[in-house]
Amino acid sequence: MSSKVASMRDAVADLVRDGDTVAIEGFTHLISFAAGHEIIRQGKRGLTLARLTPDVIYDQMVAAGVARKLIFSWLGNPGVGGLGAIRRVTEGASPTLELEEYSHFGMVARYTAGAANLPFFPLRSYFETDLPNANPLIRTIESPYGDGVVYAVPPLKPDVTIVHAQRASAAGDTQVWGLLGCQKEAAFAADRVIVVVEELVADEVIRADPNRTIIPGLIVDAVVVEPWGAHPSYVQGAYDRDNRFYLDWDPISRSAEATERWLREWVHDLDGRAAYVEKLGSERLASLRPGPAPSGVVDYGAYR
Amino acid sequence: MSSKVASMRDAVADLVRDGDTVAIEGFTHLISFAAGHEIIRQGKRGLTLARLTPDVIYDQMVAAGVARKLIFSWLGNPGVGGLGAIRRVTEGASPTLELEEYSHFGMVARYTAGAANLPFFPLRSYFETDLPNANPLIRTIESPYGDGVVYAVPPLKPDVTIVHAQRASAAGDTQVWGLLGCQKEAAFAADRVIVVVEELVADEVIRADPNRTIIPGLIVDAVVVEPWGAHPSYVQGAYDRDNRFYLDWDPISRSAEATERWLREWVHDLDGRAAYVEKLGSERLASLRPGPAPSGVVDYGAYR
Amino acid sequence: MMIVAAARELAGQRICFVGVGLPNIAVNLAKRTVAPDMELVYEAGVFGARPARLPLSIGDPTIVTGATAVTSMFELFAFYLQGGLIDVGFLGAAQIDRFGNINTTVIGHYATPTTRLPGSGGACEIAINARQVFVIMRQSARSFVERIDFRTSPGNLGGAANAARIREEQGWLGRGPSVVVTDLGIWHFDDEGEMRLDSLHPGATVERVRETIGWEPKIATALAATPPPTDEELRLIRVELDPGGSYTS
Amino acid sequence: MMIVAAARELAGQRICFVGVGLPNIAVNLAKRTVAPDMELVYEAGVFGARPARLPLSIGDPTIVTGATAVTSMFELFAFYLQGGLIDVGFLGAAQIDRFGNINTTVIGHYATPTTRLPGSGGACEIAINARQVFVIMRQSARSFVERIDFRTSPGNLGGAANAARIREEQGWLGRGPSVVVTDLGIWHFDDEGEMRLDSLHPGATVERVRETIGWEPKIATALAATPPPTDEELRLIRVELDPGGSYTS
Repeated sequence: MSSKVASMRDAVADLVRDGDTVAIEGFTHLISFAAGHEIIRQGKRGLTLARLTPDVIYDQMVAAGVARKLIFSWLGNPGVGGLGAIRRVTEGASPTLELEEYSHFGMVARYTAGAANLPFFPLRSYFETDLPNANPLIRTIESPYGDGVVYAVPPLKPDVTIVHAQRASAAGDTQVWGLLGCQKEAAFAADRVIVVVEELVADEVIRADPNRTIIPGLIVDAVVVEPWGAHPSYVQGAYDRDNRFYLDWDPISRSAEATERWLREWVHDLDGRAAYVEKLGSERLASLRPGPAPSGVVDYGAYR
Repeated sequence: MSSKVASMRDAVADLVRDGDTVAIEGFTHLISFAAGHEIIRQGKRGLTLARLTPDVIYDQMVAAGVARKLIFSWLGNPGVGGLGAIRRVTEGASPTLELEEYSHFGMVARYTAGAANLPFFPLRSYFETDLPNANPLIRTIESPYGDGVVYAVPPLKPDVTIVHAQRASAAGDTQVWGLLGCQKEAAFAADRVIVVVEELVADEVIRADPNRTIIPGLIVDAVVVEPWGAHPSYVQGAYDRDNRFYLDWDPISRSAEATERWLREWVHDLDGRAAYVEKLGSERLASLRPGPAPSGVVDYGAYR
Repeated sequence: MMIVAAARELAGQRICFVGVGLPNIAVNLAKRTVAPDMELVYEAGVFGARPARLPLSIGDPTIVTGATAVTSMFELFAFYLQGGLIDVGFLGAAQIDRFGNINTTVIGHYATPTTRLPGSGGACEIAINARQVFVIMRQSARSFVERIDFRTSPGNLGGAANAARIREEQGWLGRGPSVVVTDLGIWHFDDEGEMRLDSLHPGATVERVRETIGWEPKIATALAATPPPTDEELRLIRVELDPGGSYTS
Repeated sequence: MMIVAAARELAGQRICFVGVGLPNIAVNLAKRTVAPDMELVYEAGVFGARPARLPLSIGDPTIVTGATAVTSMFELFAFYLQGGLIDVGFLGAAQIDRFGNINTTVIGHYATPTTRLPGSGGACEIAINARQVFVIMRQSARSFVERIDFRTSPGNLGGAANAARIREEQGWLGRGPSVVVTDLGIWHFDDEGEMRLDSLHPGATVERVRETIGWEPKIATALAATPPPTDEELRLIRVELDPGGSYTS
């Protein structure tokens, strides 16, 4: 079993290509800001960015000009308001960012169909709404049992899915606890997978608790070790959401100039996540550490 | 939050009714033999028994005359051979047990559709096989994206699903580790749910590790505490599969008389699981205990 | 007052799908007052949350630690919501019409909007699958409109008879919107499926209600006065639920 | 010999879907000899199993303890198998025809069978979705038949051209059966999609092969002799994998 451990720079350079459909998933939890920043730093172009909730990280990526299109279900700075950079290119008479829009379950269903190699996924959403008018890929399908019609969404198979996680082995076997979002589905649906982790652990740690593994190394192309890589989002058990950052982003993103300055200061002028963490400062980081809440131990039993 | 703890006798008397569709799920792991025996003991009639693998427990239930029909995907004594009682009523010129047959994924997909309130579930199985001829409920469905046809199976919504688990709280919040089979889907699909556990634990034990919960008390009607209730199948970390039992069942089930004698001795003449466990004897039980293999602890973090 | 009124409407409810912001405070207040047995479900994948602080976002880590169950979003939407286990879902709205149809997608034309709003998120799924829907929003002539610009979440469609027939035909589990709580009063839906002002909050007037609505509203003949917040309700909000006053100042 | 030959055919394979019994021993033998990097996937929901003993059934607890990942069966069948991650799937058979189509459902008529067999289990899914399929079974005139009584798992259908067209049209990921290992020899599939005897095990004869088959078999012009089990292969089976001789005696 060969190691898949790589630097963020190499992982993004090798695995994210101009024009790709990229999904950085994680529902409020475990959002790989570190990977998003590296994509900006490397000046990738023409990306289609998929994500249920294009929040601050996609606002930054859109501002930096890496994206040509969003595939999403909820567009905003959660708990705060709008996303200034995205609003600037989606409002008014001639929007320049293409939007392909679903609901949360629609997006989850799209990844699930992609992961399961299904040509569509059925769901009960969208009836009597304008969403199918706005997005012709949302279609009806008749039940073969004569009991009516439901809606369908097509599979979504990202070229690259990037997820942040608490821990993985060098082989890429990845474990997560807390909110699971749809990372598993998005990873299985993808052609290439980058896993970014707080901690690299021995294979034995993974194998001691196989029920916690959500992504097997089998589908992982690179493991990047990047502590604090999800900041300002959070990692269950490791650090809290940095709410101040989300609040601060609101006025920054309302101004194209302020956004540009922020990107220069916090992305382009830094050579990677370690420099970002250092710049944040130990005091701010310390304030985000939670107290302990241990899970307890279960016994799998040794059967010889 | 009121306690749902009940005796097996009361749970089966209250929740399993003649003519019901009953799913005792658990793929090789966590099979509730205790509930099956209580259903036999109470002389339920006309049941449709659903289960991916109608193994020894359904052979016993069919022999006892509780069933009129099986819904399944693989019929056998796993690793050993056939099921004598079921073969006697399904072979020859005039079978008396109705069969409705799928594949494993077809059964899982049926429970999933039932749990998700979908009118069908699409899958790529069954092409160019005789299964759709044998079962007209397996139907084709055309993709609304013009990329061909897949098969569909209808939802399966059992009247009662019964699962065995390592532990639950009195409210019915249930945790499992090791093989998960399709218990979650079968439970969410059901009208009523009985959970049988090795151990009743405090709510705090469940809440210390919420990612391990596979069935919420919300959908549970009764919690039955029945240590060794899955014997001769196994409970990960608690006891091993009693392979001798599976081997012994082969010659018993080949003979209607031997089967009848076995049912009398091990089911009808005992008043419940405690008596069965006592009759098995402490030596046999001790031989099934595994050594320890602890999972390790993860930290959820206290966020105040 | 909006929060207190919304919380009171939750009396006796069992399973509540919680949104962020105002619904979140209302639900947590209800759990501490009129609905102690209510279980909180967060769309992020949490059942039986027991937040130790007011969650900052819909996916705050405090909703996970000490919860009963954490599930994938697939399971949450498929089994809990579409499967019919949710008694009450909360929706906010940028625009609402007299039948409770909701827009959270765009102001203006879809392709060239004046204002791009967040979109559905889980809203259209809540509107279709939750047994009943509570709406919580401030009133204004821009938000209570004769015709919404985009229907993100279906309410009573073109009226109660129409809505009931369609919900029945298409096998929806939800019965649609049952209450709209605003900063001015409490609206329920009448037999024609139209919003009717049933209670006026302290300090609000019928005139103010008419000024902040884009159609001629129905007003209950026996219009009630919403009882003012109790000391205990205020204490819970100010001390326990929103000490910073982020949502309630 | 059947086990040893099957194990050798696994050389270089990555992801193997393991069935119980003979395939299980063959796969475990291959992992210890020709395919050390092979990952074992069990349909019960285990990826990267590292069994400390020979599993007694397909869902033995020893395949869970120390495994890389445990998943629900939904995920295993949907994402791993139907999603196209399985390189090799194993099938057994009660009946097989010259094109590798397989029956594990009934002998006789479906509604009134002479013998009721287990049915598909995951077999039809493996046949359709695994990149290639290995069959392992004993030969007999009752099992190698001109016409199977029920097609549980599709092989090369009516021949290679037919099969390739249908697999292409319907977007199957699998390329169908690639090898049949029996107690007498090793069969691969020729350009017409028909079984061809390529290697004869020690002690077996072409006459015996013809006696145990219901059609006139194709036999390679350069028929090979299967090398006998090495001492190491025999040691692994007898000492480590099946010390009780349950499957190999």
